Amino acid sequence: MGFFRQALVITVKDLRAEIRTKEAINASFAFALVILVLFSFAFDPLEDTTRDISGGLLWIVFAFAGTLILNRSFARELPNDCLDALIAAPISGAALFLGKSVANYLLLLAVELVSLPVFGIFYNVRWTTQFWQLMLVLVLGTWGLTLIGTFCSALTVNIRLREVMLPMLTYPALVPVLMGSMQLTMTLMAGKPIGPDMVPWLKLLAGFDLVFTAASLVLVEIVLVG
Amino acid sequence: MGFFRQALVITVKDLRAEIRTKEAINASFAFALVILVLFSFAFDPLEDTTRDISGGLLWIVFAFAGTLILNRSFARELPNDCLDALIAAPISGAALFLGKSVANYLLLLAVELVSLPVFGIFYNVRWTTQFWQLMLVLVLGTWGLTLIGTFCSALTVNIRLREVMLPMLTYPALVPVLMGSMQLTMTLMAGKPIGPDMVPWLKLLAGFDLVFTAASLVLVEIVLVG
Amino acid sequence: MSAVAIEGVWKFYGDYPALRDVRLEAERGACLALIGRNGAGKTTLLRVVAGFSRPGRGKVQIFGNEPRETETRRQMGFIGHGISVYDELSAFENLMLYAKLYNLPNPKKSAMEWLERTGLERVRNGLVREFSRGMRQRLAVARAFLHEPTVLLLDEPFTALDDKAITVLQKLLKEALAAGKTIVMSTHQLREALELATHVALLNRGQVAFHGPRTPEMVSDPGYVYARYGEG
Amino acid sequence: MSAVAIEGVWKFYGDYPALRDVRLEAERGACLALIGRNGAGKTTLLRVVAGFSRPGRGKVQIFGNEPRETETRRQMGFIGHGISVYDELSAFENLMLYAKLYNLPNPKKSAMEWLERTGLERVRNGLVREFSRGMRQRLAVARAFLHEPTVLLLDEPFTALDDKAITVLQKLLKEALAAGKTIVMSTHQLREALELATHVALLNRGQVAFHGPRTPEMVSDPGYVYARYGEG
Amino acid sequence: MRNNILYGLGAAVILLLVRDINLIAGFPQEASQGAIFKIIFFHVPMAITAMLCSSVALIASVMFLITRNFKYDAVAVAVTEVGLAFLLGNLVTGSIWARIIWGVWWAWDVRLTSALVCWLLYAGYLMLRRAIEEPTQRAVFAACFSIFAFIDVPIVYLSIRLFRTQHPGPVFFTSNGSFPPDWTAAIFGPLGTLMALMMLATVLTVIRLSQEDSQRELDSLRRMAHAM
Ligand code: HEM
Ligand SMILES: Nc1ncnc2c1ncn2[C@@H]1O[C@H](COP(=O)(O)OP(=O)(O)OP(=O)(O)O)[C@@H](O)[C@H]1O
Ligand SMILES: Nc1ncnc2c1ncn2[C@@H]1O[C@H](COP(=O)(O)OP(=O)(O)OP(=O)(O)O)[C@@H](O)[C@H]1O
Ligand SMILES: [Mg+2]
Ligand SMILES: [Mg+2]
Repeated sequence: MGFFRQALVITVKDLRAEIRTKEAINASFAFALVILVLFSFAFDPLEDTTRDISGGLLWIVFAFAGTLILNRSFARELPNDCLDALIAAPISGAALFLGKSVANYLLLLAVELVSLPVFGIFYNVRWTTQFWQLMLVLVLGTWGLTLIGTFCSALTVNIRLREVMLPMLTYPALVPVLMGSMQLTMTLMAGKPIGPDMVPWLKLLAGFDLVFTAASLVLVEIVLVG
Repeated sequence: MGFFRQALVITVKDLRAEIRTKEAINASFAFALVILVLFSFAFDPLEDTTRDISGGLLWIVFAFAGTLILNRSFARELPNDCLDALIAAPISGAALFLGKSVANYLLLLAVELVSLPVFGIFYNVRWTTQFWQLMLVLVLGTWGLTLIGTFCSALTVNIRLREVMLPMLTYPALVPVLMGSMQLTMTLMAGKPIGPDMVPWLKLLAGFDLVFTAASLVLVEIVLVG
Repeated sequence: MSAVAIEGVWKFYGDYPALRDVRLEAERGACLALIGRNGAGKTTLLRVVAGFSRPGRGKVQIFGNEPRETETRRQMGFIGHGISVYDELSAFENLMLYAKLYNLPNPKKSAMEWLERTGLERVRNGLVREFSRGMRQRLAVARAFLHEPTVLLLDEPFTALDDKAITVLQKLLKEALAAGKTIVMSTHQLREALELATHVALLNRGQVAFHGPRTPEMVSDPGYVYARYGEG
Repeated sequence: MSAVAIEGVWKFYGDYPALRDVRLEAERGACLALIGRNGAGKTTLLRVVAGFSRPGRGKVQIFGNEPRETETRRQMGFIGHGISVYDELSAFENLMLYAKLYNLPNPKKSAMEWLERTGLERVRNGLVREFSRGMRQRLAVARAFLHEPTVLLLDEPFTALDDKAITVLQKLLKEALAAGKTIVMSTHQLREALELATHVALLNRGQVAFHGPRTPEMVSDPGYVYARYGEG
Repeated sequence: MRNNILYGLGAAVILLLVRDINLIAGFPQEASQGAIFKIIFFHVPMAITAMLCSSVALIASVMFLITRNFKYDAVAVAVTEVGLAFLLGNLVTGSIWARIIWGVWWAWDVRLTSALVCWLLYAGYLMLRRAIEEPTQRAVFAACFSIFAFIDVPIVYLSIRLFRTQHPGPVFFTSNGSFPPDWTAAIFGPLGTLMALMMLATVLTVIRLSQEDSQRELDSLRRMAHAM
């Protein structure tokens, strides 16, 4: 069976299990709301300055809410030792990882797309003016976020103190991706398209996605089998 | 043995176990740094407006970093089923809870006191002008934070999906405490003492602490023994 | 007065009755072996007796007292699946902790005594994290016996232990019985358990299917109780 | 060519050798019982054979191939402590998942067949979450047998099972042996294991202390191997 | 023998540093910034040494994954710890400098942020190591994470070239740099601070390495003792 068909089997399984219970996705969305509320105390959402920073806020919300989904990714395999069976099955670690990443990616994008209008209402931001460019940034940024989150989930799945180690490893690793996404989103939220001064950020983001995809697909087999 | 001596035994045990490995406290501090970095993208920390909201930011950092410590509190008992032995021992759930809360409180305060100067440096805030009033707010706010976090940790310790449920329960419950602490801290960070217009917030905070202490000490036995 | 009296206990998980009107007794000095198929309710029953979960109906009495009363808890020792000691503390610190929680008159002496009795005095300052499985198990026993409980509740104490470890535990339990303590234990390893037991109770889907003294034919053919009283 | 050949395997946890120069073989149709005290290295050895962890030195061959080769993985069935099926999926969906991962020619047919053989066809659309322990265990067996592995690796398959479940499993394993499959299993329940085993290997602190065919005296006195070759 | 070389190198580092500080003190003050400018003679080489350390850590990690030789793992830890110390030095000197000429301790531009994040990542690497007991697994996971962490290093380097930052742009070895050649030599010359700090890093790494070795021996002895 081809590499991608194997990955697809994993993706479908993860999505089906998640959609049946909707636990991670509900929790993630609810958490996004909670963070929005918390932030609104710290900054007055009606001030103009807040609107300037809303692009940054948005990605902080995505990062925090998203990791709830990402962390579950490999943790989902723990309760019944399912990971053993997956590793024993004749599919490569890379296919397993890719399958899981794609499932997470779709879930994450779903949460983000629902959060966006809510965010627009709460913070009074017109986010639709540069819709397609925003989608591009969303698609690129979320893939980076997903990869790193899923990889860290695989890395910590078997260690003591998973809960403590995960944020420690994940968030700093996310910074470059978030930095790029935030800068681009702030510009777009201000109604401006991505100009030449913003192109390095876009390149950074795309380069990052590429490098991370390659690195994690190569390394994940080692992480899973040792 | 008196109620407080029992609580003390628990506190000493938790502190000793934590200090021996320093895992939660290191992770919490590192996480605080990471959040500072993440926020810095959203707001230009050198602008004056950022300084106005820095009190709010500070408590968001404390809340996120603190929950790493708080969540470990009961989770620490899981690996070897230690919770069973503690429940079986002739001490009340309230003493157990109080002991754990005090241990968490001290750890949390330690992280906060280290984070404060770091925050001052990174966000260019003069936080020492109203030092003692700030300490008062810190002491009150942190106790509220600790209680709620520890209680939610006890509530979720035995359920499936602990990691997902915890943030969902904890953060909304924290909102009142955080709101009060943020308002007060913002004023103090701006260099103004707590004036009459801020006294209601202080009362809210103190009242909250009292009510929560009483409620959780009463309820925890039910939560633990069911 | 029985050491342990379980009087018409029901326990519901949602609508599902995991225990249905369970009535059992164990006298002082008796060893009651709870047997039954997977999911019969053995663990549930032991946790109810230990006071970790409240029965829906009925009640449990330990020497005439409620399980959650402080006095009762002092008399009870519980060994579940976990070892209930902390990896980050040393063996000695672990025992000191429990000695203090049980408010023993001389915590240090009791801790040292049990370290000795379980053969751990040489490694008493080693962190539990570095202990081998056998050492951990011994420490778990020391922890449970430390406060000299008169009632011992054991959930599958022999599972995943090797024969040597089983022999050590059996010896300790025999001593305890001889000293007039009461033991209630659940198990699938009938042979090891029946050697020790004075009474046997068979649970079947939450109900007591058989309860009586252990007879010689049980020891010679451990499947006997199941065959005679179980669903076969 | 042996079905399973373990050739001078060392496995280090850091510098601590959990396996020391282990050499074992199992022919086609043989059932090798790995016995040994807690911490002897049984689980470690099985995981090395299954390819879950790499040996430090030496190598493992399954029908002459490396364990991690795709072809080998197709031939291997592993049952560890967990049941390795998903609580949120139905019995049928679980088996379909593995059938597809193993690229079986007709996933649906294989899944249905094994649901039938383990007596689960009536509940095939029920979520595993709602299954009783016995049903879960049966599904775990169906999962491991689904792709008709020729080599079965079982880590303490009888632990915490009741006698009925043990009988069911023993029957299945006997059928597998009769069909020419190879079994390697670790266990502390000597009696149940020795009934099935054709060969016995005793591990002692990571070393093979004894390896040979099962003899009648072992069955009549399960402690025999330990007493004869162990440290006593 | 090995120890003697180590002592010799240590002595050489001290001598070299004394010489460099003497030389630098003799330079005239920079026109607009005054004496504080001279911090650059340590600020820049510290950063370069730290980045070099991460590169060595990367190579050692990859080598470990290929050969599974624990020597490489030990090198990776040792060099990461030393690199972390030098990066901290860079952050601190930078902060002091910033305080004096920008008036704030910290400005959040890409260069500063990425350097801080780099520090956090490698601190995470060390914490990951502490969370894993089993040495083989520890080494493998740490190596994988080290490779991931390194991805931030090029960003630190390129940040001032790609983005507009508060932090000054490249001044060395660029056509528009106006750095006096004898000052450049005080950093990059064969006897400059960079060489001195790199030697210092080597000495520290070797010391950590031998510590790591004896730690590993001790560890295995203790495991043996417990297993008996
Ligand atoms: C905490 C704050 C600072 C940090 C974390 C920092 C970090 C760094 C790093 C990592 C380098 C890399 C060396 C290289 O690319 O070759 C560097 C170089 C440099 N830094 Fe800083 N720095 C800080 C503050 C400052 C300040 C305040 C100044 C002066 C106004 C400054 C001036 C320079 C210069 C001139 C270079 C050499 C640039 C080149 O030619 O590559 N830095 N710094
Ligand atoms: N927390 C729970 N929630 C819902 N049902 C439960 C829970 N714990 C146990 N049960 C159910 O109660 C019944 C009794 O379970 P219990 O664990 O007491 O059985 P047991 O006799 O100890 O079985 P085993 O021999 O497998 O350990 C089972 O049907 C089980 O599914
Ligand atoms: N992840 C690990 N890290 C460090 N040491 C380990 C690890 N796993 C096992 N060991 C050690 O390796 C040795 C063999 O362990 P293993 O689990 O294989 O024993 P076992 O024979 O399966 O024992 P049991 O009968 O208790 O299951 C033990 O001394 C154990 O302490
Ligand atoms: Mg049970
Ligand atoms: Mg084992």
